This record gives sequence, structure tokens and C-alpha cells, in this order.
Amino acid sequence: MSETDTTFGDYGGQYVPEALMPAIEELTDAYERYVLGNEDGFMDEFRERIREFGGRPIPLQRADNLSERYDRDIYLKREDLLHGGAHKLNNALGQGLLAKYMGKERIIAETGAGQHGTATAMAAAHLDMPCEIYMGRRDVNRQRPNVFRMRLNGAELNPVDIGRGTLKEAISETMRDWATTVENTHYVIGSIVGPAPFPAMVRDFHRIISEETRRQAREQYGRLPDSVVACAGGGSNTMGIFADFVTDSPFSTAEDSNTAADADVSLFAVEAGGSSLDVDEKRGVAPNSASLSTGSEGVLHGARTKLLQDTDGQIMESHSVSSGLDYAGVGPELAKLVDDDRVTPVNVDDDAALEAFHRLSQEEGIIPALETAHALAFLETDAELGEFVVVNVSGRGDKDLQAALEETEQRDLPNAPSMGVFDE
Amino acid sequence: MSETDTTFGDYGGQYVPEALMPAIEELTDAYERYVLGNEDGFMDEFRERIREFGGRPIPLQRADNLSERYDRDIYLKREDLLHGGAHKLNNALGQGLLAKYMGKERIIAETGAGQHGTATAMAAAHLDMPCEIYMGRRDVNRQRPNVFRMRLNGAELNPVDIGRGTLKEAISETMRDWATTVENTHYVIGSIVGPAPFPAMVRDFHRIISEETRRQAREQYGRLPDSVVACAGGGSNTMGIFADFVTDSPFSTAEDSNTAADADVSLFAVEAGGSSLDVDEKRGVAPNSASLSTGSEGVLHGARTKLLQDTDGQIMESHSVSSGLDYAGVGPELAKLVDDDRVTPVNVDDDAALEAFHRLSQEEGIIPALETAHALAFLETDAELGEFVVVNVSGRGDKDLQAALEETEQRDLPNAPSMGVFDE
Amino acid sequence: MSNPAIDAAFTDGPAFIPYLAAGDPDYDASLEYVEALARGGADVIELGLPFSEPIAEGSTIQGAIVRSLQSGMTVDRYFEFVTELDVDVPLVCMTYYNLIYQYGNEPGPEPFVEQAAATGIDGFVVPDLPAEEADPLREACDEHGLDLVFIVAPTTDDDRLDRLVSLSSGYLYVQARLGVTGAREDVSTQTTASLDRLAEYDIPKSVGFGIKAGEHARDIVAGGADGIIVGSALVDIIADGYESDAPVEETAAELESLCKELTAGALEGAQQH
Amino acid sequence: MSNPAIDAAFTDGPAFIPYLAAGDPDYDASLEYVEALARGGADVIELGLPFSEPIAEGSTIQGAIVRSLQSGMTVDRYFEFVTELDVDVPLVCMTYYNLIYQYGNEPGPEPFVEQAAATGIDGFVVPDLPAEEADPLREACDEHGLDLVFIVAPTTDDDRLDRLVSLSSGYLYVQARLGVTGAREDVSTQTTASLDRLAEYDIPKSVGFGIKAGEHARDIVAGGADGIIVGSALVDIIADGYESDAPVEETAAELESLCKELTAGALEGAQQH
Ligand SMILES: Cc1ncc(COP(=O)(O)O)c(C=O)c1O
Ligand SMILES: Cc1ncc(COP(=O)(O)O)c(C=O)c1O
Repeated sequence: MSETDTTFGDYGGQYVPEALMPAIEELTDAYERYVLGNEDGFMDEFRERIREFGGRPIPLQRADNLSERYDRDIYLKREDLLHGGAHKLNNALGQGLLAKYMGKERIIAETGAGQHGTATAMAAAHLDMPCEIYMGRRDVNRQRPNVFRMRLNGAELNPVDIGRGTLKEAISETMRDWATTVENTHYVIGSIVGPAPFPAMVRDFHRIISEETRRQAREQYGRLPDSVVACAGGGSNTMGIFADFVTDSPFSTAEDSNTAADADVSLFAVEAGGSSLDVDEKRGVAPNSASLSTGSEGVLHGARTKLLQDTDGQIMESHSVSSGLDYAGVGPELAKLVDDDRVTPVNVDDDAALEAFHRLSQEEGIIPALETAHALAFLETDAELGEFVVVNVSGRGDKDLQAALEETEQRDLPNAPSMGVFDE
Repeated sequence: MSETDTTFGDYGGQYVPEALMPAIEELTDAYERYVLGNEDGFMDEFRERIREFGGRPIPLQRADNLSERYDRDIYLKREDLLHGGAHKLNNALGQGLLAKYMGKERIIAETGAGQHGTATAMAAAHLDMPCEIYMGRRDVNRQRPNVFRMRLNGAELNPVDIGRGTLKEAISETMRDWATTVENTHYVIGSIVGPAPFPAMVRDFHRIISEETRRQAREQYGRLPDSVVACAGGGSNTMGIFADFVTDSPFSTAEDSNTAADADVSLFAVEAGGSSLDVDEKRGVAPNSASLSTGSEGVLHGARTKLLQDTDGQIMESHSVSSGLDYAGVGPELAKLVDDDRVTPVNVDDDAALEAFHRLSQEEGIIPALETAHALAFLETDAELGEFVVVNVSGRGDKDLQAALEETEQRDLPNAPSMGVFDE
Repeated sequence: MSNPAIDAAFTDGPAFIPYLAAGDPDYDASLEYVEALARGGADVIELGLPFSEPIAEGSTIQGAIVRSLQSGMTVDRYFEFVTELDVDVPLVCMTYYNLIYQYGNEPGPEPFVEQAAATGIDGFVVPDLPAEEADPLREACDEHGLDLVFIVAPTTDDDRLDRLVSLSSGYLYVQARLGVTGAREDVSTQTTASLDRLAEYDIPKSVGFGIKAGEHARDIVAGGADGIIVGSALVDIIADGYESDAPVEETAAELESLCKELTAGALEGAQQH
Repeated sequence: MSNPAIDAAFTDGPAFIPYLAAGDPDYDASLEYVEALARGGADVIELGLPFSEPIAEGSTIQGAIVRSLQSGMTVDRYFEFVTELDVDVPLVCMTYYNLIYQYGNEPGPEPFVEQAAATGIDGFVVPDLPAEEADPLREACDEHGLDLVFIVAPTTDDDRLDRLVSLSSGYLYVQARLGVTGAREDVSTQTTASLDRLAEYDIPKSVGFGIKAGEHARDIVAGGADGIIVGSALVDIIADGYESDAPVEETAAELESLCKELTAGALEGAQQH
């Protein structure tokens, strides 16, 4: 994508109220200068902070027990180890710092699972900026620990009572705040969604995942992986780890630049299949969040992309056992890469994700986020993954303990641990 | 300490039932060969696993806002970023791996805050070993998320209903299990306590904290710190970060070896002052866990050390707002270093720790464990800390959210965030 | 290139442009309410086609949209509604771009515009469609003789303003203040500043966002506006009637009476200008 | 160097060595219970001084310790207890090292041993004191003519065994099985193996851990033991009496009767050996 292009093929664009356009122009300018141009050493400062505050580089770990199970070399990119417990901090810190460089006085953000909200709250405290987070009421209830964390970090939390009270509503409400406060406020959007330049900018803050993975794969395995697997809600962890496998990076050095062989790296974006891929047009409900697999082109939250919508174009309620994937849209860049057959969209259902949650916890000693569990569940596939597979462990499951236990109790999973000890 | 010495001056030793002594001899032998001698590349494998599975090296981060507050350069050693959320994994993984090298088939461990238990459960899953954890009933109740995590990782959890149901009782009960199963089981003790070789061995697995800190201090600040501050329960994070500042390390290269100047690094061990330093001899209760500051020499859990005990020698109930510091003993090596005036024992009370918990959360975007909050609270001291201070952030506070909120509610802290949003 | 019906609305004194969401709270009542606007003196009616993610609306209009969707509003029903509507006032369809984009067999705005024109719609306001993304809809509107009204915000700088004026037909929607729709107690000082800035442009300027009472209308028209746009204050009446189960005629009468107050205020303002 | 009273207990047939925690469930009742052991045929009595962290005890004896401490047992009261006790049987103090270590004005075991000797204690068993740490206590015992009994475990290898035998006086405490104290339903096969291994050593061998009934005592003595040590099975009687509020004499009688059964079992075993 050229620096001034706002689209990814037919996708992307800037479908926002005129009131926001000047801020978006200003942001585009800042993105080009600071992020792409490293003006005033912005990217150097970002990289230093994400290293010291965030804990990068993050290891690429061979999962011995999964490797044995699947008879392939399974490596885990351990974004769960990033400060806050998910990849989200890459972007939150990047945008927070950019807002500071732009002279903004306040940041706002939406959150679904609460991971982007906690990451933003942490970054805001670290950067000493006031911060307000919007979160759907339903998510406030199912991600309680993250709600506490945001408050502890000093962020204001605004529960959103509209609609079903999930990520979709939280984004809309944050846009409304922004439309009111745009002059002194930056909206730290939490995935590769929204109007340009957000999708490209958020990807570029997460690109460091891909950079590290390429280097580590070469150092530890002697070559690039055969496949890279990541879950996709909005798609930020997805594009974060895919970025440098898809196209040349503005940051990659000649030595590390992409070769023809990279096209051999298969990229799998694993969406939430929820309880079923079927939709209920009448009630406007999709019992899944698989917009890449089953959605159609449309315009939502500032961008043209693939969406879950009815024939009129009304946005459907999405559903997933994991709050962070529970969204009716997806990043426009991913939509484009799917159309181009560069990224393969796949999906796994709630049950399979929960099973994978328990599997990684028991077999590898890593409790993944329910979002991440979707990527892990895909390893059970028959698809051609090759010998050397990298899975992006986008986050840890501490936030999900309660939800995972409740959802597990409602099912008959083959590998659920008994929790009887608590009844004593 | 020479390789065969079991004591630290008057402290240490091996006060355990005869039934355990053969296992302790076997362990001493394994410690000397594998850990000190790197036989079969044990330490190489440990270092590789703690890097890839654990996420080392862990950053040393300048805390900009605290530095401004205290008008010194405050650096945080971010053990909260280690997999599992605390320094504990260094030791749990090290001992788990050692048990494997020794041909043991099962590991057991006690836990207080649940951090050592979760670290052990994670390490056991990673190493594919069966694992059982003992935890006092009171701690089971106040550290619920960690209880879930252990079960999710496939560990058995045995609540201990004896006494007050905290760490002391859990250790005793784990020793009883070990006395029964010693032939095929390794007891992964969770701090630098217990019979030799545990205190030295656990320190050596945590020594990597100190190694990294020295290197990072030199790289980032050009010299070693003026002071190093760490909380002390048993004292494993404490000796982990102190180790190479006290004496030459068996791992340190000539280039990095200690110089006379290291003696200028002040070492502060911050204990839990609880609600008061006074004790109630009659009821056998110390409303604190400050054994270095107020305890006396005695024998507990296999070692001679400083203890909270009555004049008869009965062990007192200790108390602290933080489960992980709530223990009547302390590592024998720390007791020795305190007697030698090499380590300064200090303490802060529950209130100050809670305030520091909120301070770091709000000002730096890092929610610390309540244990760690004690170390941070000590920064408010008048003591001579010098220009360049390193604080060991031994763990993150995710496990403490509920407890911290409840304890905060009972107090009138100047910096407590309002949690009103949840009542809506 | 602009639509004669809408042009006409601005020829004879200040234009009063009320907004309602079609189908709020249900199809039949909504027909009555929209007709009441006409009786109240509407020169143009902005007729909302409800979209599930109305990012530019405040809670009042969000409420209208929820009520309308829940009572079964769809795009096809909207066109039926327009056909059935018995008013002699130009209609501007206010909706979000995705509904326009999805309609018909191929994606893109043309099928929707064609159908809108056939049904008697005279123009569009699309709050999430800035100049940057407007070309396809602008073209379709031109082809079918419909106006496309752009919103000018307090944050719009001069370069953008030139572009918006050149793209806009019918009138300019002058956003009175930052934020989302919703009735307010006062007239924003941003409004006067905006109108001053716009004075040189030769296109009708209608001010919206927050106008609630006759005196606001008066002050805004006195400040140089050619029209006033009022939505939330009217929707509030419907919401109150719905909550209290008031008879439809009673609510319709209240709507008509507020419209009359606003029309009168605007007229008064025109005399002061 | 060993204590003549304890030596004497092994001269005339197998020794029966019951254990109770002093002060369980309270001081006065405990006096009665310990005296009942003597009436039941005890050759030596292991009298527990309760310690708050009894890492070698199973739940039965942990219960005894809790009851005793809660009813006010202290080290000084223990010595009073011993003084007041009206039995003509050698007493071995069973406790944990910290209590021995803390007693008196300077740390170290000597003051405790001195006081114990003065009070009429004949020896010690200290479950958390392995050979490695025993020198100071061994010396103090020698000085005051007291026995120090070491425990031999199923895991003890031959080198350690030599060392333990050389350090031990009075008798060897042969731990019948791995684990903690507690009554069991059967005799461990480890016991026979241990006794065979020990046969060559010229020191009385008393087997404990898990003995509950006369037939266990019989089989163990038949297997070569010189004495049997029984704790939890007796403590269970006290616990039951305490729970059911039974009169002290009734519980004492039960204790005496179980002691008699065990003594008889041991005698029978000696005849089979
Ligand atoms: C751990 C984790 N993974 C993945 C996601 C999905 O977001 P994205 O698709 O943008 O990576 C979330 C969102 O909250 C998350 O918390
Ligand atoms: C985060 C953390 N810090 C410190 C401690 C105290 O242990 P130690 O003194 O051995 O470091 C614990 C114990 O649970 C802990 O969880």
C-alpha cells in the first residue's frame, strides 16, 4: 500500500462523519511522519518502550507436547507474555505515544474482551495521559477482572448499554465520544479496523510480531515456517504476525527482506465459528463471528470490509464464546488478502475452542485466551499445514477463567478438568 | 558457600525426618552435578527453557513517573512479565527439570499466594509430569484465580484444613506427602527455605534475575545500582536479585565478576509489617510476617533460621495482606546476610503496601502483586537509597484483584480508585 | 444539477427541515407523524431510514432507530412508506452508507438511488459519507436528478469547505456543534462562527444539531442560516408519547405545534437578519 | 552410655512402647491416660511434647497436638506433668527440635536436656533431627545420661544405617513404612524387610508407624522386633472419648485394655520367633 492510499483494493476507505475527517487527516499526516518516517525518532522511542515496558522481544517457543501430538513442529509466538497479557499493548502503546507526539491531551478506546482496554489503560498510565474506555455492558459482566484492571490503572470506564452490549456497540459509542471531543482527544482503536489510516497504522504497530517471528524462525529452525496460524476478530494479532510474510515491510532491512519463498508460507486466519455458521436473518443474529468465511462486503465503522449483515445491510449481532472475537466486521486488509487467496479464512466452533483452551493449559502449561484458543483448535484440522507451524498465542487466559469454567460446565468436553475441589 | 556445606553460618541445615534424608542426599548430589556442574547440559537446557517458555531475559525498565516522584532513577526489574506472572517460574521450572533428570515421576509443591503453585503446575504441564499442590484453605479462598489456574493446568489441588490454613500449614502438609512418596516424588519447594540443598538451589535458579540486572544496569545506566529493593516472604525473589551483588556467582564470567564496588550496592529486604510489629504471645499470633526484623533464631521446616515464635519455640501465626509474604520463617541465607549487615531488613505495613499497589497501577500502568507492593512502598522511606535504585517487581497483581479491592474498601486510602461503576 | 423541489424550498423565506425516523415507533403511527410535520410547516422533510449502527446519533435518535427496527422497518418497507406518505414536501433520505450500498443486485449506490428516485425521494444526507468516499453516490444522484447534501462541521477547514460546497447540492447541512445529534438548551457559539465563514458561498445553509425551540430557530436564522434542521426535539415528543401510551393524534398534534413554533421562530429570525 | 531404665525394658521379653501426647485432651485427663498405659503393661512410654508444626505426624496425632496446645500445654507444664506422673516406667520425650533448641537462656539443646533429666525423662525421640544435625543433642544426652533414639526408615540405606546405629542409644525406632504416623489395617511388608536387614545389629529394635491391634504386634515381634511402638491407635481412643464426652475412667479403661491386647500380642509373637 502506498503511503497515501486509504484502501486495500476494494476495501478500506474512510466512512466517517465530516467532523472527524480533519482529525483523520491530521492522524494520517502523523502516521506518515512519525510511524513511517520515524520523525523525531518516534519509532525508536516506540521500540524502546515496547521493549522495556512491554517485554519485547517475545519468545517463539517450540511446543514439545503439541508437536508430538500433531507430528509436526508446532511453535508458539508467545504474545501472552507481553505486558498486560496480550498482543494488544503493541498498538495501544504505539497509538498512545503517537497521541502524545500529536499534542493530544486525552485518549479514548473501545474494548471487547477488555484486553485492548487494559492495554490502553496501562499505556495511558505509563505515558501519563487521561484515558476513558467504552465497554459493552455484557462484556463488562463477562470480563470482570479486566474491568478491575482498567480502573486500577486509573482509566474511566463507561459501560455501554446499547444493543447487545458487546464490541460493536462499544466502537460506535467511542466514535460518538470522538465526534464530540476530537479536537483534544485521540481515539485509540483496538484492531486493524476503522477508517484509514487506522488499519495500516495498527498493523504497523503490531508488525513487530512478524519481524521477530521471521528472525526467530530462521535462528531457531533455520527457515521460515510452512504455515502461520492466528485467530481473527478484527484481525490485529493476525495481521501483526502475517505482515512481513505478505509483503515487504517498510522496516525490514535488505538482509531480512522477503523473498519469493515467503509466498510458500501459508497464512490461516481462524475465525469464531460460534455455535453454528448459519444465520437467523429474521432476528438479525449470526451465531458466529466468521465475517471472512461467511460475511459479505459492506461498510461498518469507517471502512468497507467483509461483514455479517442481512440482505438490507443491517449489521447482525455476532456471537462467540470469546468476547474479543465477537465482532461482525474484520479488518479490510484481511478481507483483501482473503480475496487474493493469500490468506485462508477458516473457523472453529465454540466447543472446539474450549477444548483447545483446556488442551494447551494441560499439555503445555500455558492458559490461552479464549480468542487464541480458536487458533489452537485449528491445529486439529486436516488442512495442509506442513512440517513447521507457527501459532500466534495472542493472549493469556487469566481474563477468561470464569467464563471458560462456566462455558465448560454447560458442555460435555472430553478434556475438561473437574473443579470439584471448590465445593468442599 | 562450598558445595558440600549445608549451612549459612549458624543458619540452614537439614532438620527433616530420616525417611527424607536419602532423597535429600540424592538431591544434593543432583544439585551439585546438574546445577553447579552443568552435567548433561542441564543448565543449558534450563536456560533455554526459561528463555523460550518463560520469556527471559526480562526487562529492567526505568519507571519515569516514579523517578520523578522520588527524584531518583527508579528502575523496575519486571519479573511480573515472566510466564505465570511472577519470578516463581525460574525455580519451579528448574526444579521440575531437575526432577526429570533425576528420574522422578511426580512432583508436589506447597503454595501460599498460589504463585508458586501455578508456576509449578505450569512447569509440570510443560514437562509432562503429574503434579499435586497443597494450599491452605484460607489461601484457597483468597487467591481463587490461581486455584483455577492450577486445576486448568492439570494439577491436583489439595486444600489444607489444618490450623489457619496458610503457607505454613501447606508446607508441613507437603512434607508429609513427601515423607510418604519420597521414592518417586520430588518436592518442589517454593522459596529459599527448607533443608539444604533447597535454599542454595532455589537461589541458584533465581540467580538469573541478578545476572540480568547487573548486565542491564551496566548497559542501560553505565554502572551498578546504589540500592536494590525486594520484598521478602521466604526470600526467593529477594535472593534471586541479590545473589550476584552479595558474592561471586558460579555462573558469572570473569568480565562480569564482582568487584569491591559491589559492596556499595545496598540491599533492602522488605518484609510484611502487617497491621503491627507487636506480637500476642498468649494467642501465639504475630500480626505481621517480619521474621528478619523481629524474629529470633529457631528451627522450622527443615532449616535453622529467623522465625516468629513464642518463648517456648512454638511457631506463631503470621499475618499479612499478601498471602505470599504470610509466613513465619525466612530463608536461612537471608538471615545470615542480615546478621552480617550485608542485607538491611525493613518492613512496611498493610496500608502502605496497598497504597503502593494503587500507586504503581495508576502511575506506571503496572498492577503489582501485593507482595511486590511492599517493596514499592519502601520507596517512600527516608533511608539512603542513592540515585539509582532497582526494585524487583516480583509479580503481577492479577491474582490479587479481589483481595486488593476488598482490603482497600476496608480502609481510607488516599489513592484508592472508586469502583462505583460496578454498582450500576 | 440540483433538485428543483428542494431548491424551491429555499426561495420563499427560511426553510424549516424537520427529521423523523421512518417507522418510529411503528409504521402506521409514523405515517401520521410525518404528515404532521408537513402540516406544521415543513419545507423539506429529512426522513430517516434506520441503520443498526448509527454512529453519528445521540441517544434520542438511537432510540427512534431501535423502535423503528424493532417494529419491522426494512429498506423495502421504507420505500413503501415513502410511496404511501401523503405530503407535498420534498423528501431527503437520511441514512448510513451501508444500506445504500447493499441495495439491489450489485453492490454500489446506483440501484438504491434509482429506486429512491422512482419512489419520490428528492435527495440524501449520509452522515458517514465524507467527500472522500462520495463519488459513486454523487454520480448516481446526478444521474437520477437527486440532491446530495453534505455536512459541514465546526472542525471543517477551508480547503475541505471548498470541496464540500462544490460537491453539495440542494443545501449544506451546517453542523451546529461538535458531537452527535441531540436537543440542547442553547445555541452554540460555533454556529455563528460557521455561518460567518459560509456567508460567501452561494448555496443554502441549513443548520442542525441541537435545535430545540423557536428562539433557537430565530437566533440561527438571524445569524444567517437559510434553513433549520430539527430532529431530536421532535423525536423526544414521539418517545414521550410512546412511553406514556398517548393516542397517536395527541402526539401528532404536539409535533405539529412544535413545528409551528419552530417555523415561526425561523420567520422571526429572517426578519431580524 | 545408655540409660539403664530403658535397657531394662528390653531384658525381659518384647517391650511394649505406647505413645501419647502429654496434655491430650487436657492436663488432668492426660495424667490418667498415661497412667493407664502403665497399667496396661507399658515397658517404656513415649510422651509427646506437642509442637505446632508436627511434620512427621498424621492427622490422628496432629489432632492430639492441637487438643493439647489448646488446653494450655507449654514446655514448663510438660515438665510439671512429668513430675506429677505416677508411673514406674521409663519415659522417652518425643518432640520436635525447635522446642528443645529454644529452652533456657541460651539457644542449644543442653538446658532442655538438663531439665528433662532432672524431671525424670530417660530419653528422646526427635523426628525432625536426622543424624546430620544430632551432634549437639547427642552430646547433651550423653552428659546427662539420657538415651537418644534414632528412627530408621525404609529408605535408609546401609551407610546411613551404620551411622544411625552407632549414634542411637536405648533402642532403634524402626519406621514400619513410609509416610507419617497413623493407625493402619495391616502390617507393612517393608517391616519384615527392615527387621531382616537390622538383625545383625546389636541394639533393641522397636517397630512403630501403623500398629493398631494385637495381631500386628504379634506378627511384628514374630518377625524379629524387640519392641513395638503404638501411638495413633491409642490416640484414637482419646479422640473418640473426647468427641463423645465419655467419662475419663471409661477412656482410661479402654486404653488399658488395648495396651493389654498389644502386650499379649507381642508376647505371643515372641513365642513364635
Ligand atoms: C487475546 C486476544 N486475541 C485476539 C483478539 C482479537 O483481536 P484481533 O483479531 O484484533 O487480534 C483479542 C481481542 O480482544 C484478544 O484479547
Ligand atoms: C509475586 C510474589 N512475590 C514475592 C513472593 C514471596 O516469596 P519470596 O519471598 O520467596 O520471593 C511471592 C510468594 O508467593 C509472590 O507471589
